[in-house]
Amino acid sequence: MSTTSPAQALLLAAVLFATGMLGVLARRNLLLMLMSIEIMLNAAALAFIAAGARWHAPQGQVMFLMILSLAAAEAAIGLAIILRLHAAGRPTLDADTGNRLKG
Amino acid sequence: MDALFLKLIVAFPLLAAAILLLSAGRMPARATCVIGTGSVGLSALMAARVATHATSPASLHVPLWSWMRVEGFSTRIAFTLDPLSLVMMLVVTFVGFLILLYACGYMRDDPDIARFFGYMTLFVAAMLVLVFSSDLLSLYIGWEGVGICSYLLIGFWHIDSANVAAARKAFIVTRIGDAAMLCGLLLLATRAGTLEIAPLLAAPPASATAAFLLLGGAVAKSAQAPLQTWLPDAMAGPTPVSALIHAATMVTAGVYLIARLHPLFAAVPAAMATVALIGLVTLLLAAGSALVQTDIKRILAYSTMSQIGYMFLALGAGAWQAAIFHLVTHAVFKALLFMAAGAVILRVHHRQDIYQMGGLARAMPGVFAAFLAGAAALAGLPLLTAGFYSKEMILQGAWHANPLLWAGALLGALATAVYIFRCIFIVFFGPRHTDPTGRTGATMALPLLCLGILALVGGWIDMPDAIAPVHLLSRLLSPLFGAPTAEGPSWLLWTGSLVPLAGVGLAWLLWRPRIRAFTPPEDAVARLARTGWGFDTLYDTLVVRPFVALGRLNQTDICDRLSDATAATARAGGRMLGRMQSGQVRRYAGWIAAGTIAALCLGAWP
Amino acid sequence: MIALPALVLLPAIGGLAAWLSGQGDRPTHLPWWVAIATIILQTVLLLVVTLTAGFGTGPWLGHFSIPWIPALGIAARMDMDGLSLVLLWLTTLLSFPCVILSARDIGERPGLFLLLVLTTIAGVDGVFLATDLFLFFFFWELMLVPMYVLILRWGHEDRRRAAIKFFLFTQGSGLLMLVAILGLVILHWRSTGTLTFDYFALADTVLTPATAMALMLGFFIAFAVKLPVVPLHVWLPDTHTQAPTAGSVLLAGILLKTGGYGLIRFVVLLFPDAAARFTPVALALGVAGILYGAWLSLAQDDMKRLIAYSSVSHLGFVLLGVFSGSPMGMRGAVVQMVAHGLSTGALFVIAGSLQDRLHTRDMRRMGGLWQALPHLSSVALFFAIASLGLPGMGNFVGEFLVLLATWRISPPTAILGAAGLVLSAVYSLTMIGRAFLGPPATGPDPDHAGPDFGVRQMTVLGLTMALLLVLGTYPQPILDLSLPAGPHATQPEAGRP
Amino acid sequence: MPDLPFLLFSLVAAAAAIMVVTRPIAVHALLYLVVVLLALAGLFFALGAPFAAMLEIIIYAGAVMVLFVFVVMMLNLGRPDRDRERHWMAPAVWIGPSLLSGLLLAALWPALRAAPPAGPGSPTVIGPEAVGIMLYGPYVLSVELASFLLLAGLISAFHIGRDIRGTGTGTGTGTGTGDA
Repeated sequence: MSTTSPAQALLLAAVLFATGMLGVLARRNLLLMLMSIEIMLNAAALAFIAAGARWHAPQGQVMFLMILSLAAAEAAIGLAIILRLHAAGRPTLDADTGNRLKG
Repeated sequence: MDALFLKLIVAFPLLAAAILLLSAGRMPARATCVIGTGSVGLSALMAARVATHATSPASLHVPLWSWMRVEGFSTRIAFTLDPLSLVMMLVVTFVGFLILLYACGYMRDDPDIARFFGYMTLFVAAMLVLVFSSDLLSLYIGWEGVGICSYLLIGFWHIDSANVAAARKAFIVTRIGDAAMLCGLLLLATRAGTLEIAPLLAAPPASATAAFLLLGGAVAKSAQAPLQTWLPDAMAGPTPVSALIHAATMVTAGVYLIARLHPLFAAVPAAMATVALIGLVTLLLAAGSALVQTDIKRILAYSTMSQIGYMFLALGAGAWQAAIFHLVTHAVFKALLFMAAGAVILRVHHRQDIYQMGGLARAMPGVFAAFLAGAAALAGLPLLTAGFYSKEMILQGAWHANPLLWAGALLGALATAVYIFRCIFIVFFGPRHTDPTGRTGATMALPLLCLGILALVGGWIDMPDAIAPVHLLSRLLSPLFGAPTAEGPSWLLWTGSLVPLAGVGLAWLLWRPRIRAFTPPEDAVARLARTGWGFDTLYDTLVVRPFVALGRLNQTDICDRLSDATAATARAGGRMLGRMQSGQVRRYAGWIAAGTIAALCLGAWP
Repeated sequence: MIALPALVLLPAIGGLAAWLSGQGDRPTHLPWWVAIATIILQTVLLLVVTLTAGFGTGPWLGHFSIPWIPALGIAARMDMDGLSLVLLWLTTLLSFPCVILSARDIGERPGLFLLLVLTTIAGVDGVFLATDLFLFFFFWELMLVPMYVLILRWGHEDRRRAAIKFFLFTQGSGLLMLVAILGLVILHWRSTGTLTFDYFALADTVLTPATAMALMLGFFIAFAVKLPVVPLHVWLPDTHTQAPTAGSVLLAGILLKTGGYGLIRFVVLLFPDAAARFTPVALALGVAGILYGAWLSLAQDDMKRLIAYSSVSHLGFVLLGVFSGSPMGMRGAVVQMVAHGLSTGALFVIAGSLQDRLHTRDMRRMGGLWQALPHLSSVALFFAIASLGLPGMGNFVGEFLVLLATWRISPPTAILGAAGLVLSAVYSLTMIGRAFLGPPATGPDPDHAGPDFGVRQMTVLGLTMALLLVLGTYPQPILDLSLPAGPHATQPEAGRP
Repeated sequence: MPDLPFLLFSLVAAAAAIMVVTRPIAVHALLYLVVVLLALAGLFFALGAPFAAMLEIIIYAGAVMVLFVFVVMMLNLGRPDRDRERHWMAPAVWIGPSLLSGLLLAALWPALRAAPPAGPGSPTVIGPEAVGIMLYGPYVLSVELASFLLLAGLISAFHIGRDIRGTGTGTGTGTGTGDA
């Protein structure tokens, strides 16, 4: 098909992962943090796919599916929490204020 | 048979001590006196029996039991009787018996009399162990034993904390010497593998260190400079204690030790010179102090130091017989002086200041006579007194060793006569400042009488050839010490006789009755002399106080602060880590990232 | 010899019995009697052990071994030599004052108290017997926990802190020892292929000098904390001060001896070369302990603290003796341990009695107690004199032999040690002077100082005095027994079935 | 040298990811995220995983992103939110995270560089069939686990989101004691 090297894909995965992490660490808005996590998950997925391509094995895509379901579940719960917080009187979604594990 | 007697001589006082101390005061006072005095009396009788049968030069050896036996060292508890221990035994038992008899009267009304006699008999037993031991380590048992008895007896009236402090001081100062002596023993034991005296002396290891270390023990025990400061304070004890322990027996243990180990010292000229020098310095310093004291017992205490200084001088000069001779006569006349002083003190309501007495000769002629006999012997008035002969012998020995020593000793003799007759003139003559009450009982008078006679005639056992060729003691001791030194020119004898007389005359000029009593100028020197030349202050400032203050400063233990610091670090670390648990998601995420990076780094660069 | 484990089990079982008998609602002296019966039985058992011991078949006198965890090479192995026997006797003798004098007046849960005391004794007996390193460590820990609870529950005003300090120090050092044990076992396993915790097998391990030194230091620090050696002694004054009387007696009399025992058995005999190289440091530490302990003892106002620091000073001699490298020093150290156990144990009994009567340990508030309490005071005087090392008492024999052995290798060290004797006189007599002599104090009313020592106390303490005197004048039996048997000596099973 | 489409998709993905984390407005970020996902789908295709690429587009860029969009709409964000985001994104805030991310990259980089080179031949296309066989063969257990996870996610999302506007539960309407 092409001369695409899985090693380059891995490097991109690393860049994406680092970028996602930057977002998680730097942003205070929970929604944006959630998006950054999606980026990190996708970076991991990319790494799996690249590895699968490298070894000509379908397991890479199997793992991608697992990540996909994980991301789906995570997004569902995370977004539910965000909505709940918003409704509970914290419209700013500031991650730094919710540090008491209650209310 | 003699062996059994020897054991019994020690066993009787020991047994009496055990009975008296265990009875815990439940025994009537009379029984206490009988047991205490009787046991020592029995010992004295047996000592006399042993002495009359065993005057042969051969020594008697009584092994008792093996004390310690380990690899490379063994020591036994064993007694030996040779001329030296024979003399000491007689002094200890006889003088001890007379003093205990005196104490029966002196301590009659004390509720704690059982404890007193218990300690006293224990002391006699310990002193006998010291004297009899044929092994330096078992000698050390007696050596420390007399020390602890001295502590217990000085602090006998323990309600007064001054007495307790004096007792503690006495024990600790002597203990410093004891530690030095112990080091000497360790050295000897390491060199020779044994502490048995006979083999040790047969081949004396010429070790200057050992000699000096042992000398340290002797100096402290015999209250010689520079460890003499405890003796004047030790007068806090009851007077019989002062007479027995701090005049007649224990304080002379140092002299005994050096005489016993004389080959060891003779092999080290420096040690001999030091002994002589210490003797001379102490003799002059103490005599100077005695000149200005006002407390009758302190006068006698300084006098004891001074007289033991004579003995050290003799030892240092190599005149061993002279030292032992003076030890014997001094035991007699100083015990006599103390007991007479005690009788005076009892009669004048426990006052001890000589200026508060005065004119007592008429009120108590018997006591006066006894004191006078003792004083004459102490001053060494010629011909008639015991002290004259022994001091004469020392002067001869000193002349042979070094004329300078002789001159110093002569100066000391002058001072001795002056201070003791100053005491007599002030106490027994002149206007009366206090009314004596009561009378001196028989139990107290009898010992005074016995010792008074001995103080006068006791010297006749050994006389210079110029007077009479009697050499009982010298001959007895000569197997041990060799022949006594030849006598010097006869003008030595004349000088030695005239100087004490001159001293008495000087005292008469200064303090004779019916003139305004001479008060020495109250200058710095006098103050210094009265306080014992400032040794106390010196030690207090240099050693005791810094030591105690530093200890106080460190009362809570600096090492403990170290462990506290560890605890504080842990606690601070915990608090710091606790702050990290902020509950903030982003911080946690940051730490997770950091951890991941660290793990990666570990994985990437193994 | 089945009696060896019985020596360990008997106090433990007796303790349980005492605890169970005290479970009723009514306060009763039943647990006390059970405990007394236990220690009497223990004495009889020890007597039997002593009489049937294999004297003459070699230095090891008794042996017992059954497999415990064979997969790891762990056996319940016990061996007894003269050193163990001497210390077992000391333990048994000191259990009498502990139980008879101090446990009698425990108001709150006496059964539990006695259980803890007897369990501690069982642990100590085990320590003195075990020759399997795992078993040894087990007993080592076993004696700590009951002591911790004793202090925590029945201690004085600042007991929490003291108990925790005690536990941390001993536990921490114990862990260090565990590491050393495991290191030794693993090295032995690597070089020979057999996994064993057996003392005799491990003694043959070939070690490089550096490893031997490291492992030896692991053991040394554990025992140095226990002994204690300056500057690891800081737990001791607090613990002694706060512990109940029986706890103080147990601690000073016996528990500290496990440190000395361990130094002999597991440092000097197991790593002779490393120990020889370590000698200069050990001697310096010993002398530092003697002088520092005595110096601080002098500065204390609290009577129990004073005695505790004096323990530090006395046990410095043990360190000197153990590391003097000669049988003489070793024997001296053992005698010193026995004598210190008796004299200091008795002093703690006295300090505890004073606290019961006056409700203070502060000597500034005492003074002149002799009038009110003549018996107690004279007993205290005796033991103070014993503790200052008067010849004729046990302490002197120990100190003299130790100093003599030390003099052979280092005269300056011995001189400093002898200087410690002067200081010991200073603090002992200061204690006597401040508490018992002098004018009666203004603090607690001397008329209400409580009853003087009665027959019970005088009997027990009188026997202790007699023992000290015998030890001081005729120490030969102890001296003969006390040389430890080396791991290479003929083992008992070789000679007898 | 990788071919052009690969390089392009890579650059787009990286650039869009950076945009996601730096946008102050949530909707913008969300749109960039979709871009990232689409670019990744392209990459997957290029790596010979068409099945994964399709799923990425359908489920990720489709379903999940729609979920995000719904939430953003429900939050009703406005100008104050944008200002606050700007305020929160002061330059100083970025220092620490950038440092950490840079470190992570620096740590990952050599490790990934050391990855073994591509095997013989070009990447082969692995179609849905192979993946399906694998999924329902050796990996059936993990499929079950994934289904459990999704079920759990479903239930908890339902539980958390239950009466979001309701007044019945105290927890939902509390004023947030943890706000301090």
